[in-house]
This record gives sequence, structure tokens and C-alpha cells, in this order.
Amino acid sequence: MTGENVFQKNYEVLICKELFAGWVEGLRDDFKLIGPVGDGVNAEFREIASLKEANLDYQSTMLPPGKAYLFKPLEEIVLFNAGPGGVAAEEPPIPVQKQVLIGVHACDTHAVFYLDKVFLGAFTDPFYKARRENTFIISLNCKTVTDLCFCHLIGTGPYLKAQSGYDMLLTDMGGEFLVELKSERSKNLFNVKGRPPEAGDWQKKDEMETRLLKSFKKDFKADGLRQVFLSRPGHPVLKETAEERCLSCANCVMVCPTCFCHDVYDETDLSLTRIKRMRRWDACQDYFFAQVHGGNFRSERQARLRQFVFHKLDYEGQFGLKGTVGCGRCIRWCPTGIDLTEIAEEMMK
Amino acid sequence: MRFFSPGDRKPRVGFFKFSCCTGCGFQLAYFQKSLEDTLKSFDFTFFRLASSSGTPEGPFDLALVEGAVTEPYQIIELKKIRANSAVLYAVGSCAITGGIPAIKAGVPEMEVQNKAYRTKLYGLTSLRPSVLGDYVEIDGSVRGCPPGERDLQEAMVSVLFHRKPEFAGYSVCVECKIKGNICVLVAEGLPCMGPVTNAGCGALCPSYHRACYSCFGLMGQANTAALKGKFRKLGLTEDEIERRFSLFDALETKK
Amino acid sequence: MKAKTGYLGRVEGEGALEFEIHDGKLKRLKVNIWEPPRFFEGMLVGRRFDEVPDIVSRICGICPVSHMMTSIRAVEKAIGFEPDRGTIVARKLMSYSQIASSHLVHLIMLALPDYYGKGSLMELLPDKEVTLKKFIRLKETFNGITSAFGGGRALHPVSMVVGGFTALPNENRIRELRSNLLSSKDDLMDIFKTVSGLELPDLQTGSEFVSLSAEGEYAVNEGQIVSDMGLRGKEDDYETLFDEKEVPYSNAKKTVVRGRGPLMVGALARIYLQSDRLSENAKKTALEAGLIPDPVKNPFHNILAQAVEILHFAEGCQALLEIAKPETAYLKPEPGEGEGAALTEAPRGLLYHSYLIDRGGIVRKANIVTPTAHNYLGIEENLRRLIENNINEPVERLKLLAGMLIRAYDPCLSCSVH
Amino acid sequence: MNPYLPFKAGITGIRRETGDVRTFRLELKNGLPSGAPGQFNMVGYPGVGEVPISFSLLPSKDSPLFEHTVRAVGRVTDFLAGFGEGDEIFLRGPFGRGWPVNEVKGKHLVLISGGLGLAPVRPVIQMADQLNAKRITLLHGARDPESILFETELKEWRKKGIDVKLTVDEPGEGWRFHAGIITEIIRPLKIEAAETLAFICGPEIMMRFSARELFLKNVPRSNVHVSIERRMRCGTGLCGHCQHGIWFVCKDGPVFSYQELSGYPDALL
Ligand SMILES: Cc1cc2nc3c(=O)[nH]c(=O)nc-3n(C[C@H](O)[C@H](O)[C@H](O)COP(=O)(O)OP(=O)(O)OC[C@H]3O[C@@H](n4cnc5c(N)ncnc54)[C@H](O)[C@@H]3O)c2cc1C
Ligand code: SF4
Ligand code: SF4
Ligand code: SF4
Repeated sequence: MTGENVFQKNYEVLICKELFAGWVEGLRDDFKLIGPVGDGVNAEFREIASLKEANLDYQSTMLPPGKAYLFKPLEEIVLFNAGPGGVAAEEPPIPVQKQVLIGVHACDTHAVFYLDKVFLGAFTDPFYKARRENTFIISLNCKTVTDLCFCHLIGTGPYLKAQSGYDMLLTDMGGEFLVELKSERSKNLFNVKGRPPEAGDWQKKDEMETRLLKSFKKDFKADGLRQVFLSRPGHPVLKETAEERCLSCANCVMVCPTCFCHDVYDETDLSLTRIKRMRRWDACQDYFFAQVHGGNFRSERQARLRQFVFHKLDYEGQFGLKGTVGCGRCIRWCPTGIDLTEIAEEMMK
Repeated sequence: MRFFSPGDRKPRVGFFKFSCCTGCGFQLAYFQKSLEDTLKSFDFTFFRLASSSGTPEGPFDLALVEGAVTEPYQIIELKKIRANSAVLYAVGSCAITGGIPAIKAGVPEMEVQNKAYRTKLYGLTSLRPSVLGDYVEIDGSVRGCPPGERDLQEAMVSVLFHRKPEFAGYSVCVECKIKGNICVLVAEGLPCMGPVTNAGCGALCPSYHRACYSCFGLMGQANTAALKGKFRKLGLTEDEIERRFSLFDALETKK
Repeated sequence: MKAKTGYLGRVEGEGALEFEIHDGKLKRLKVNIWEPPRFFEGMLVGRRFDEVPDIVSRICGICPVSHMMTSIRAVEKAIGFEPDRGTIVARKLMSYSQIASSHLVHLIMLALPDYYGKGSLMELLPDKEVTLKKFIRLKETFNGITSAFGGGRALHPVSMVVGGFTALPNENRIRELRSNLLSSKDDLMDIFKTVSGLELPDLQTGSEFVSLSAEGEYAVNEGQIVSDMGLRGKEDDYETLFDEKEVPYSNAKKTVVRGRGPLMVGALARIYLQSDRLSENAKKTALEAGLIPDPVKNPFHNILAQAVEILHFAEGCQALLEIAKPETAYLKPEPGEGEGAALTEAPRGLLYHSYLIDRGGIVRKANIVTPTAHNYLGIEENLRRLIENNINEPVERLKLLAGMLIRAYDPCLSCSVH
Repeated sequence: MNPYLPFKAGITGIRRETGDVRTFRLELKNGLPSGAPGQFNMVGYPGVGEVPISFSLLPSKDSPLFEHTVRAVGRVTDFLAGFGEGDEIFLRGPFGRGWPVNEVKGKHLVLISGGLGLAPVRPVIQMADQLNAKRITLLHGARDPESILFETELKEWRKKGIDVKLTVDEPGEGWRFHAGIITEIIRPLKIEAAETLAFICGPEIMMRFSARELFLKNVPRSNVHVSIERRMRCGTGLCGHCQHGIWFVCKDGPVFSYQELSGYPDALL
């Protein structure tokens, strides 16, 4: 992540899975272990005691690991104490707990890069920063894809190509993991001896990737949207989808790994002595999101749906990255299955 | 400090009950977490449930009114309460959406009565249920059945601060995701009302593996047609769908 | 001379007392319950069987669990469903903790101020600061149990449904509940002492004491009907044993034992009829309070009985939490045709629900009789006695005494009308 | 440093401008304030909330005091209206990109404001002497004569050589200036399009029509700057509420050139 240089090759080994699991367990003294538990697309990143509890063959989770563990859904950002002497502001403690996220897919790893741009950009969020620095990310190349995945069209998967910004990359080679170290600290931490990969191993990895790439179901043209979006912001597909199907429930943006919007509000106890300034994940799909005193910039459901679709598929200028990583969560967890790629395709017609 | 501080006169609160289970009153006077501070920070100058002293005449810094309107005398009382109170919040689903008492809005009045009473009672004057907002201007709605702790606290704090309240207006799904529940509607096909229901409960039902039954009432701009469409796809019959939407929102659906 | 309370404070719901004394004689007395009816029996018709508990829960804000429990049992009987063991344990925990909690609020917030001549608990502060703090700790403990098993809230719980519980608390939570209970022992005794130290007026009632009774346990969720006048019956016999009368001046109905007169239900009647099944500790305190072995049938003693029951149910919860398992207790009920009736002991006494359900699982007929309806006639009769016994007292004193008596019954007017 | 930690500011003076508009003169309790014209602070009180409020006067060499002019319209601003001299409020800032004052040199600066929109423009006038503008014109519109802000300062501004033109929608007795909407006093303005730089602040609809008037005079879009308003919770480009297209109004704005804003939906502009 921040400031770390691209890591040279040669820190790659093949080790058997048991050995790897043993190493992970050894991290428990210093780190909270967080890994995927459960099957298929309904897995969940949770604290685990060992890799035995985790299922590294999981396909997807509802909440994305990066967002859930780096940018908490609900947290205190300022505390105030009120008393006879007046009101004094106090900084809530900066999180110091070290944690390892094990088995983060390529899309979700890219999503963390996006969140970095948001929270470590022009202004630095101290809570995100502390968690980010205390989080060791072990990414994992996917073995299967779901029918809603489209990372291959965005360039964020299914195999992770980024060379930095995370700590370690795993590829399941059958009985062994191919472990690629991607950060300085991973080199210090990973002390397991293994077999250096040979040309054949790399070839096998490439073949697996090619096979995987062929199994994607989704296909749409992500390029050229810019013009369409700007010229037809009132396209009927937006209106129809919004009115007939969109519930404004905000599930889509809540599960989105790159959605960063949040609300800030004060929670005061009734003795008026303790005030907590909280932040909570918020959503552009909510009616009040863009309301100001004199009006509401997105009072129409259609306008809110459009904000979501455009923000994810266009508006790259904002952070220099696409807002979507192709994980398909917004489609899967939308109660009515609204699919932003279908909307985009319809608009391109 | 600008708000009521310990030396100040405590805000005078009146609590009123119309047609309901008194649960909102109990929530305020007993169940909620900040009970001690509530009892101490306010002067409950009228609260039948908790006190035999005091007068309903006011004046009140805050009037809390629970219950649906189902009797003519309640309308007169309500207008009086409004006139005597600086701030008036409707408390609980009965007062805000009609809640459970409004189920009978869908059936002819006498038909329901005859099922409950064998003889004709001369005192019976029940009307089609309606809500506080139909008769007076309300300054806010503390939603829920019973009212959620977050909004209840916000209501009370707003009065201590002399400021406008900010009640939750988003969907239950937002709270549900914040809790990290696997969605029971998407993952299991349970007919969850979360997407159209106003937040404030902390997504209790889905957290306990149950489909939300909308006890906080519909949120503003709820797209009920879209959710009904989804329920149809799940295989619910029209009757079943109608019942899900008429449990706490009968007035809305029976318009 | 006419006397009237504008409304009854510190009771659940809307009602008033009126009486007239002429020439040293009580002429007229009535408890007028103007609580607006919501016609639950009418509203329930046409709803599906599994919606019933959520609807009837809203009859009452202090005993929602009792209404849910009774309706769930009645509905399950009607559709021919048998709950599993885990469900039965969890259901008892719900009822026990709710009764303890409801008694607590009655004793401390509703009844206590009378004995100090005050209008509310708030007016007793700061003198009763310690009592208030203990009261709050205890309510957290009991509400904690109801809400842990009831789906996150003690008032109108969500996870208790026809068929069982949609989720149950995990082991950590259960352990926590146990330890909270354990550390509440002193507080519990202190509350008991506070109540048993009160000077209760004398009165003797002629009402028949009625409660449930079960083999080997203090009956709450299930049992046979028994009374101190020899009444015996099953819950299915309820409608042949009791009769409901409608009175023109009140929205609540009055129940009588068929062919006999008024009855009294609730904590006092329960202890009277089931004292041998109280926990050891509760038995000791009941002895101390004079509720056993030679009880006087004084309705004012109902608050003593409630204080004893809190101890009993605290121990009951403790024992059940030892065997409660976090595994989900739920079997999916299938709609079935039939009729079912159930009786349970709500905090305020006997509660009856019965339903007729059609093939599609839709309710065709519903009947609900609440504890306060059971007590209504007895309350009026005892008020008459009380006033006649004290006829020479000043009218303000009479009004206070009358209010205290009504409150001693802990009546729930929302329930009584529903 | 936690960017959410607010500073305390003491109220050293309050001026009632019009019915619900007050100007608070403020002094930071710790540290020295800074800011540029067009920037804003998040102003509020613990337990009530924070809202964006522009500087209406900046601290200067002569005085560390600064001002916020606030209209009471809702939760936070109503609460602020209850404050008196000597009270403390809380604020964070300065935030945002203000008016491009560096580009003014040698140009004709046209300031156009509607209602409270004069407040964020005032710091520009405050530093008029340092701008080296060829000419400065201020066109200000208000509902009625009573709601003209900073009326006592208008004379001073004229003395500085600023050409001040006023208009009101509802003139009363004795109104000496123009009556009508703002565009009516923009239209007769004699300008050299390429040499003109415009700063506009007011309701969105007023900004749109004012800008259109200038475009009709061939002023390039990149020379027309507007200060826009969005909901804001953090002020630091994180909470997302103020997003407009790719922009975060809080950190990329609130001042934008018309060029930058064009093409994005969900705005009146
Ligand atoms: C860059 C900027 C500069 C501003 N400068 C001034 C100024 O100098 N003087 C002045 O009186 N007003 C100014 N405003 C408008 C002012 O922020 C709103 O009037 C104020 O937020 C209303 O908040 P409230 O809590 O009083 O009202 P409510 O309507 O109760 O608002 C509730 C919440 O909504 C949000 N909100 C509502 N209206 C607005 C709004 N217009 N802009 C942003 N968020 C809003 C806030 O987060 C607020 O907490 C400015 C706005 C922006 C964006
Ligand atoms: S999840 Fe689907 S229905 Fe809900 S707001 Fe998003 S697009 Fe609309
Ligand atoms: S604006 Fe909407 S889509 Fe964009 S980050 Fe915020 S919530 Fe996500
Ligand atoms: S379970 Fe219900 S409340 Fe939760 S996200 Fe799904 S639909 Fe919304």
C-alpha cells in the first residue's frame, strides 16, 4: 500500500496446504484471523481460529471483506463530554488491532485500492488509515466464477495482476498453494520454506486462468459508456427500471465493495453529558441522501438509480479508477435483480 | 450551553394514549435503556400510566401521543393537546400509520363489532381508524411498534436541546446490511418487508432469521408495487401479499 | 355525595371509578372502563394462523408474551401441531421472565407511590433513589431474558412464532443471562423487603380463587383449571365453566364462574392454589409474608404475592437457562383445519384464547378472555365491601383506598377491552 | 490528526442582518484561523450537527476575527440562531476551493449575487484592493429592500471604487434603485467578453439565468464561476453526499467554472 514499492519477483514458493494453514495459525498471537466461512455466494468473512474453519473455495460474500473490515459500518468519529465546564471534544481511540484478511478475491482486493483513494486521498481518514496499516491482506485467485461476475471486463480479475497494495497472493494449485509475496512485511512474516515454482507451474497457472476466463457468462461493453451516459441521462430504461423494480432499499450500494458514502450524526445520551458523533454507511438510493434545505437534487427514484449506475460504470475521472470491480454483488443482493450492466447495454443500443 | 442544563426547569412532558396497547407508554416508562435519565430529565406533568397526579391541560414543552384515532372524543382531545403543546410527536405505529388497530379499516365497521360483542353496547362509538396527522400538525414521528430506541432517544434529546429532531427515514435493509445479516429475502426467498419498511428497529426480524413484517410502517416513497411484484415471483398469492401489506399499513393499502 | 376519579392513574389503560354515598350508605358504584375497543376478535377473522401472535401481541404492551403464547398454543392445537422440547423450554423462559418483569413494574412504578401518598415514582425521588436503581437493574435482567429469546426486544417480541423460535440466543448470551440473574439475588430480596414492609389495608374477598395447576410444577403456560371452591376442568372446558357478561356502562366484559359468582385470578390466587410448587426460596418468603400456610383472602395481598412470584420466577429462569440449548427450536407448521383453545397464566392471571381455523389456515372465529375481565366483577364487589367497611372515612381517603385496591389487582384495561 | 475534531470558536459579536439572517463575528479559541474567499467551515454544535457555512469575512492582517452569515432554516441553523455573544460554537475548516482570485488580475470582475449569496462574495470585496482588477462590478438582487445584506457597507464598497448595482423583486416606498429580477441589471452591463471574469452565488436558478445572460454576451464558460450548494456531512470528500458528477462539491468546489459543471445530471445548472 502507501509508499511501498513494487516488489521484485523471486519471492514465490509452492507449499503444501497444510503447511500454509500451520503458518496462518501461527499468526494468531499477533493478528486477528479473518477468513471466509460458509459456502457458495453466501459466505461471510468472520473471525476464525484456524484455516480449518474457513472455506477458501467460497465464491462470494454478501459484505465485501475490505469495506467491512477497513471502513466499519458504524463507528464513533468524535466524542464530546459535556459538563458544568462546557463541552470538550475528544478523539476516539485509533484502532490498533492487527488483523489478517485471508482469501480476498482479486475484485475485492481492487476494491480496497479504490477505498484507499477515497480515504487516503486529499484528506486522510485516521480510522481507515490505522486499520489499513494494521491489516495484512492475503489475496486469492478465484477457482470458479459466478454467473454474475464481470471482473474480466473491468480488468480486476479473476486473477490478481496488481503487484502492490496488498501482502500476499495465493493460487490454489491442487495440493499446494502457489504463494507470491507482494510486500516487504510479508517477506518478513512468511518464513515457510517451499519449492520454487518451475516453468511448468507457471504454465499451469496460466492454463487455469485461461480456462476460468472462458467460463464467464456475463458480457457487455464497458467502454464507450461515457458518451452515451452524458448524452442520454434521461434514457427510458432508467425510468422504467426505477419505477417498476427499484425499491430504493439501498441493498445494492450497501453491499458494493467500493461504495464509501456515509452519514454523520450525533448520538446524545439523555443526561446530556456524553455525545457521540457517529458515522454510518449511507446510500445514494435513499430519498434523503441529496436533500438540502431548499430542495432535493435526487428526489426522483430514477435520478437515484442513475447516480448509482453512472457512479459505478462511469465517473472514472473521480479517482482515476472505475467505480465497479465486477463482483456482481449489487445484482445478486438486489431483491428485484436490477442489473447495472443490463441498463448500460440497453442505453448503448 | 444552549440546552436545558441541570439547573434549568425540566421540560414538561405530557403523554397521551388513544386506541392502542399502551406499549409505547411502557416503552418510554419501562422498557427502554435510558429509563433513569428519562425519569430524571423530564417533568412528566401528565402521564396516566406512570402517575396519578398532574393534569392533561398542559402547557407542555413536549406532548407524546400514542394510539390510533378510533373515537370521536379523541379528535377533540387531540386538538386540545396540540394547542397546549410546543412540540407534538406521534409515537408508535398506531398513531403514525394506523398500525394493528387499522386492520379493521378494511372491513365494514359493524361487521367487526358484531364479532367482538354479542349485545349492542350504548357506549360504543368506534370510527374508522385514522392517524394523528389527519387532524393536527405533528412535529415528528417516533416510529415503531413499539417505538425504536434510536428515534425515541432522538425525540427526547431534541426537546432537551430545543432543536428539530432527525428521525431515521431509510429502509430496514440499510440497518440489516449494517448488521451483516445474510438477506433472507434474496438468499431464502422469505417475503421480507424490509425494502419498503422504515428503519429504526435495527433490523430485528432478519437478524433473528425472520422476514420483516413491517411493524415500523412503510417508509416515505416506498415502492410497494415493486415489492409486490417480487412477492408474486416468490409464489405468494394475491391474498397473502395483501395480508402482508395490510398488517401495519392497512390505511395505506385500503385507501 | 358523589365521588368520581376523573381517570385512574397508574393502571394500564383508560378507566374511572364512580360511587355515591347517601346517608352513610353506599348507593351506587361502578368501574367504568372507557378504554376504546379495537375489536381484536373481529380483526383476527380472515387473517392467516401464523399472523395471529403478532396481532394479539398488540392487545397489551405489558403482557404481549402472554397473548402471543396463549394464541400460539391455541393455534397449534387447532392445526394439530406439536412443538419440540427446546421450544417448550424457551417458551417457559419467555413467560417467566415476562411475569417477573411485569410484576416489577407494577410493584415499583404503579403500586408503591400509593403507600407514600404520592402520585408517582418520580415524586418519591430522591428518597427512593436506591430502589429505582435496583428496579432498573432487575428490569434489565428480566427484559434481557425476554428479549434474548424473543428476538431482540422484550416488548412485542419477533422470534416467537407458531412452530417455535426462528432463532435462539447463542451460548455466550445464555451464559451472560445466567450470570446477570445470579448477581441479582440481593436486589431481588431488597425489592421483596420493600414490598413486604408496606402496611396493607384489611379486606376479605368472597371471590373464588382460580388458577391453572400442573403436575410437579408451578403452572404457567399449560395446566388444568382449579379453584378454591372445587372447580376442576380442562382448558377445552373453559367456555362451559365460565360465562362472559356485557355491561352497558363499560367497554370491558365481566366474567363469572357459571352458576356461581365473581372470581379472582392472578398472583395471589396462584400462590393460594399452588404454593406447594413454589421454589424453596419463594416458599420461605411466602411464609414470611403470611401468604402460607393460613392465608387470608385479602386482595391487597396480591402485591405480596407478586413479590414472592418474582423470586420464584427468577429461580425458574435460572434453572431453565441451565438446560436451554442454543439450537434452533423450530418446526415449520402446515396449515390445518380445526378448533383450538388454550389457557395460560398471564402476569395478571388466567388468559384464554380460542380459534377456529379453516382448511386454508385462515381464522374464522376468535375468542379472547383476559385476566382483567376475569377480575372485573370481583373488583367491583370488593370495592363495595371496602367502602362499606370504611364508610365513615373522609371521601378523599375512600378514593385513595379504592384506588389502591384497584391497583392491587394490577388491572390491564387495554387487555380487558381489546 | 483526526479531521473530524472541531475547534471551539467564541462569538464576539452578532449582527442581525434581516429577519432570519445573522452574522456571527468569531474568534478561534486555539490557533490562528485561515481561509480564502469562497471557502467554508463546517459549523455546528455537539449533539446538534454540523453544516457548511461560507466565510462572509476572512481573518486578515488587522484582525484574527472572521464572520459567518447564517440564515436560520433548519435543525442546525435554527440552533445557531439561539446563540448570544460570549457563547461558544464548534467548527472545522477551512474547506473547499474558493473563488479563483488569482485570475482576476487585469480583468473586469463581475460579482453577481442573490440573497444570502452575497455572504460568500463579501470576502472577495474585502480584498478588492489586492486583486488588481481592471474594474469591479457588484450586481446584487434581493427580495425586498429590507432583505439587502450588509447595507451599511455598500457605501464603503462604492468608495473603494466598486460599481454596486442593486435590484429587488418587491420594491417598497422610497426605493431608489432598480426593481425586477437580477438578469435585468446584467443585460445593460457593458463588458468585454474575453476580459471578463464572473463570480456568481445565489439560488441555483438565479445562477443559471445570470450565467446565460453572460453567455449571451459571449463570456466564455470557463470565465463564469459559480458557488454551488449540496448536502454535506464531512466537508472532506469522504461522506459522498455532495457528489455532483465526478466532483465532490466540498473539496473540488464549492466554486466551479461553468465549464467544469456542464454535462452532469441532477442539477438545475
Ligand atoms: C458550501 C456551502 C456554503 C454555504 N454557506 C452558507 C452561508 O454562508 N450561510 C448560510 O446561511 N447557509 C449556507 N449554506 C447553506 C447551509 O449549509 C444550509 O442552510 C444548512 O445546511 C441547513 O442546515 P440545517 O440543519 O439548519 O437545516 P436542515 O434542513 O434541518 O438540514 C438537515 C441537514 O441536511 C443537510 N443540509 C440541509 N440543507 C443543506 C444545504 N443547503 N447545504 C448543505 N447541506 C444541507 C445538512 O447536513 C443538515 O445537517 C451553505 C451551503 C454550502 C454547501
Ligand atoms: S438493491 Fe435494487 S431495488 Fe434496492 S435500491 Fe438498489 S437497485 Fe433499487
Ligand atoms: S454515490 Fe452511491 S454509488 Fe456512489 S459511492 Fe455513494 S452510495 Fe456508492
Ligand atoms: S433480509 Fe429483509 S431487511 Fe434485510 S436486506 Fe434482506 S430484504 Fe432487506
